[in-house]
Amino acid sequence: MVMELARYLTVEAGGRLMHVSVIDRGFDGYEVVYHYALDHLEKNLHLNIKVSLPEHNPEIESVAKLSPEASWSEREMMELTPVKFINHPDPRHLWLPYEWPNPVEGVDYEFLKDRLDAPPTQKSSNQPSLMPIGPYHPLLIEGAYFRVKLKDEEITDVDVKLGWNHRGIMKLFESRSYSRGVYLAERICGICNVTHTTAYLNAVETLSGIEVPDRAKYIRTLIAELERIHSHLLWLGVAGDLIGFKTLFMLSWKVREKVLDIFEATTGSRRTPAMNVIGGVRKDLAGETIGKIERRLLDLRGEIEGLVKLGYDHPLMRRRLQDIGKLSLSNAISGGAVGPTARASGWKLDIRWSSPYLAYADGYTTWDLITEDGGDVWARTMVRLKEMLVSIDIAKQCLQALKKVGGPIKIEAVDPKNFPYNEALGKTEAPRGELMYYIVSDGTNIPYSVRIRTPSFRNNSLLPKMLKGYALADAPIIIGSIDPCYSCTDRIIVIKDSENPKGRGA
Amino acid sequence: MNLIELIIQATLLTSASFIFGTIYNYEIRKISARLQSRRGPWLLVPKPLRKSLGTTRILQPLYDIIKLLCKETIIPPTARRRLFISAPLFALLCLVASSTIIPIGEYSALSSFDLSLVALLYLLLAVPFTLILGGSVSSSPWGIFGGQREADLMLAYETPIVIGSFTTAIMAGSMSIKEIQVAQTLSLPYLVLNPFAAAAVLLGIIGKLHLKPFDIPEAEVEIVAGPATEYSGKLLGLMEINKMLLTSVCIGLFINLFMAGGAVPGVTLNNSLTVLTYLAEGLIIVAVASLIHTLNPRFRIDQALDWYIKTAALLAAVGLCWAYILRHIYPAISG
Amino acid sequence: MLQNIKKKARAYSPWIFHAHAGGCNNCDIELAACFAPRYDLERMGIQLRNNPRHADILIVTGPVTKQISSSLRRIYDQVPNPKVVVACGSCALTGGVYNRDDGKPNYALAGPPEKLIPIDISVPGCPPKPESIIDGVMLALEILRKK
Amino acid sequence: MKTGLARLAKELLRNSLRPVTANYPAIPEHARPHEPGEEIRGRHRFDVEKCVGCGACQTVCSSGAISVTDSGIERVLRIDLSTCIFCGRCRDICPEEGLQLTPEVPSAQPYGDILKTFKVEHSVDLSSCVGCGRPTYPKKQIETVRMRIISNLDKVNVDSARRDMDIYLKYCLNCRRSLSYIFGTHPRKLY
Repeated sequence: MVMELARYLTVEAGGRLMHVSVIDRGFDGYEVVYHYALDHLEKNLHLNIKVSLPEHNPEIESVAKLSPEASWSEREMMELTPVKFINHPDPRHLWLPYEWPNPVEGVDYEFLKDRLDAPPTQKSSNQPSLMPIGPYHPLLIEGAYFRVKLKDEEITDVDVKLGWNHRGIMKLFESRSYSRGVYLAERICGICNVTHTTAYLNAVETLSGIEVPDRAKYIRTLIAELERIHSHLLWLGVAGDLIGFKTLFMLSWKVREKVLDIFEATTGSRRTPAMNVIGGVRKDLAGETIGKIERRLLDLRGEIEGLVKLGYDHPLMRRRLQDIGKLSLSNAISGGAVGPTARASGWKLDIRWSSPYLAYADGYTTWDLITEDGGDVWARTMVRLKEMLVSIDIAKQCLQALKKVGGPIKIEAVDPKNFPYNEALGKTEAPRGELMYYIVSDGTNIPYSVRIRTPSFRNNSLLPKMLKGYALADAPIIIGSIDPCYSCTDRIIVIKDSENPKGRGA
Repeated sequence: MNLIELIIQATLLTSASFIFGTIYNYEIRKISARLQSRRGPWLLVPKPLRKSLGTTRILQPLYDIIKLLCKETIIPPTARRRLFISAPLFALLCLVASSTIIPIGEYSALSSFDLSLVALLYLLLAVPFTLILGGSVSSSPWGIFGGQREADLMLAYETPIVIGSFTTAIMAGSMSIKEIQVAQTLSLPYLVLNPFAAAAVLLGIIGKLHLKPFDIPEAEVEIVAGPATEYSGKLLGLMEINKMLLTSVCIGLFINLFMAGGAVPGVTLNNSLTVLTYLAEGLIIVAVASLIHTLNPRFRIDQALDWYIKTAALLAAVGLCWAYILRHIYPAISG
Repeated sequence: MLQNIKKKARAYSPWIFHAHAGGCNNCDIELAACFAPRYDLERMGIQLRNNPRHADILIVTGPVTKQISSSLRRIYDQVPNPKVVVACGSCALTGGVYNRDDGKPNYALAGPPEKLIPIDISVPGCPPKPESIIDGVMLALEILRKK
Repeated sequence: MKTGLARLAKELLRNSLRPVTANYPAIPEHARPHEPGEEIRGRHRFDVEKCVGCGACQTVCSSGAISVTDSGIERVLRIDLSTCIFCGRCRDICPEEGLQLTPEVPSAQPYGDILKTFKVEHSVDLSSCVGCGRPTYPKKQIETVRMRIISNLDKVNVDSARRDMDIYLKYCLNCRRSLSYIFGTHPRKLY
């Protein structure tokens, strides 16, 4: 039955399957929730299909053949909860460490065989046919593992193993009250922590029916846009480093320091603003700080236009980035790409536009959507560069509005008391793409379960498709072009040990 | 020039070219840092830190080398031990020999022999070989890849250097570096007479010194450190010494062949001031090279190959024809 | 005389290797900011190398997750002596925000780095400001000089 | 195509004239932004008069860095800066503004002396119970609670509240239970 519904939703209605999450209901078994986004039909329209399964050996038909983007979500759920997705195309282990105490039976751990500390073996001629880009590699700031199969320096197949950053964050969420959870949501990813708190608070505030005052909406949007500029500048520097362009790293990080100065002057800390609290914002922006920010935004715009011009006409950069790591529009839609990676393939997908939140709605700010149609690393670079200029416009409009709009910046509720609804979906447009929080509440002030689907989780599943057929020398910049953030990807769900089916896990 | 005097002059030349190498490397780091609007290794350490951090950092490459020589060396068990150790040593021998051939200003130990240019180019070819050998023997996939890339790149950057050097030999009419140097002082320096060959050799030298856009074998992002991945401690110190010597020898080759070995019009060849003008000219060339180093990202190996063939090799060929035209139409110049 | 040249050389050219052990990459970008133009560490001859074989100072960030603990241990063994280990960020000191409130160990973490490798210097802050990281590296220079 | 390189070269040469590197270890203030925000979240500082030692910051701390231990006649509030994530929540929640975050950045320390330098401590003396002598609540906290109750109550039952508080606030929990038996005010009079 689920298959027909899924086929109807994706094929006829053209919806997007965002995530498959499993809620463990203890005695009455498991709930498999399919999150569909239909926000292209009407703004903010989402659909959750719930399927409840019995407690002992729960099984369900896998949707991955129909919509391949669900394969990673289902793999994650299959690996971490006893739910089995029947004839899933690739049911291998993805997140858990190798020597996890009780590996889920019936799955062949191909990775367990060639363990990392085995000496590198070259089977055929001295040309290494199997190249491990291992957990520690200069290309990745964080841990990830790509097993690249090569045929004389051309990539034929890539296999991804993640989970090196898995800190069991969702288990921690389930032991913290909502107001304390904000500071945990902020530490899932160091680069995009404002969007994480915004998404978490979108979900919590819809859950508890709190309406954020207008002034707080503008301040939150301002901080979110400043963070998008900082994140794109950081990516530009790292991408420059990946193609050996040390100067671009230095130039873009010199400009980034200006954005961090704005953060430090207004919110008190360079990289963790901690501005968002439940019901609004922690600190108000006084009159002259708004003037200060406006002056700084002016020369920031000049610097970023310089970087955009540099990106455009540097001959070698264009030659190194053009037509590699191609992702066609059909692959992007079927693979479920999100954020700049999708927009670079010509797909008009932006959460700020399709389901607006905070001050992105029509009444508050007006801005336009940037898309390119090249689909290669060069197009992604251009999308991110132009998006920075759009972000500066939005930040300017927020500052103008802040001068006019008065009113409180926070509703006094430290911890929400009553919960009119028992589940909520909070979504934002993180610098890397669509970020989704799904919070289920059981009436107490501690969430029953929190499911997070981050943009890098989805973009990483597209990497094997992008890397095939290109030279190993291009692998770093192709992997870098989706702006992978493995801290986001490995936030992962709680484990429910099979010995005590009753409790909600260790 | 009897034997003892020759030996003294040779050791003086080697140590001088090593010191020049460290100065050139410091200059590359300092200029590329300054161009990226950061300060780079201090010329003069600020006063409060002078006690703990020393007074100046001009000899920063020297500190790196001494530190590496005092560190523990780890040789991977799966690597072939003897070849792994002998590769940098062999490179050091070749470089010391080639540094004695390069004349600095008026001191020229072995460069006055007849075929010294051929000997020099032959010795300089040995350095990439040891890198390839060291990389592929070190049993790490990155080393093997680094070795292969060094092999591909070597073919690319050796051709312009060799053709450009022989162009100057044709214009000067002799194969010994000393005669080429003297011939230039009589007529104009060959940088002015035959700029094509000069450009070709300079581009070849940038590839040989692994400056961007040609630092493909040491692309730290793709293949951790290329051939030098498994080297550490004393062997890595040896490789750094080789890098210093290689820098000063290559820059010295360019000065002697194209800028009359530091003989500026005011200063004739046979007084000791030429060492200072030699250093000044070297600093200018290194400044140009580090500007190119800062401006460019890294080529992919196939892009680098076809770039070299399209521009550098073409320039060298044009320089060669231009040398023939000069030799037959204006024989007076060749003297 | 030779001894103090060796000590000076060690303190004047420390090479840093950064080992990410599972945190939220905020400390990593602050460490990378130390090499950006504003807090340029190359003034003191410090280079960020990405090969443990070439490194003197090992900077560890993040609470060590179970999966990366074996790799962190191998990275520590690959750095040749004399070496200094700097734990950077409150996650690397005591696990910071990822500790459970009821004192039970977090199932995904193999404890802060001090359980796996000996730590010489600790840099507090979440993320520590580049000034704190530079102070940490300065202290590391002193320890390198004595080792 | 060459214009890109030429423009970049010109810009880089202009950069080289004014490096933006802060001369940090030599001149410490050089690294701060020109006008630092007044509320940079750095090392904590207890305001000795205002802090009553109520322990609200401990319940709210999002990384469990604050520990409140009652030892004998004094209650010690200890903040462990190596666990603290500097989120500023304890300062926002404190009812008496007794805890401030100074802009001073806690700098690196050798591992050995992690105990002494990464600790911010403040001790408040506890009042001992009149009945059995065991320590009860901090003196200052009892004072502020009394003042706050008196100021907020309406006029009618202010003096009866003051009479009760004079008695009950001086006793610890067990003594209060036994007193309520004597006075017969214990709610569950069944047994």
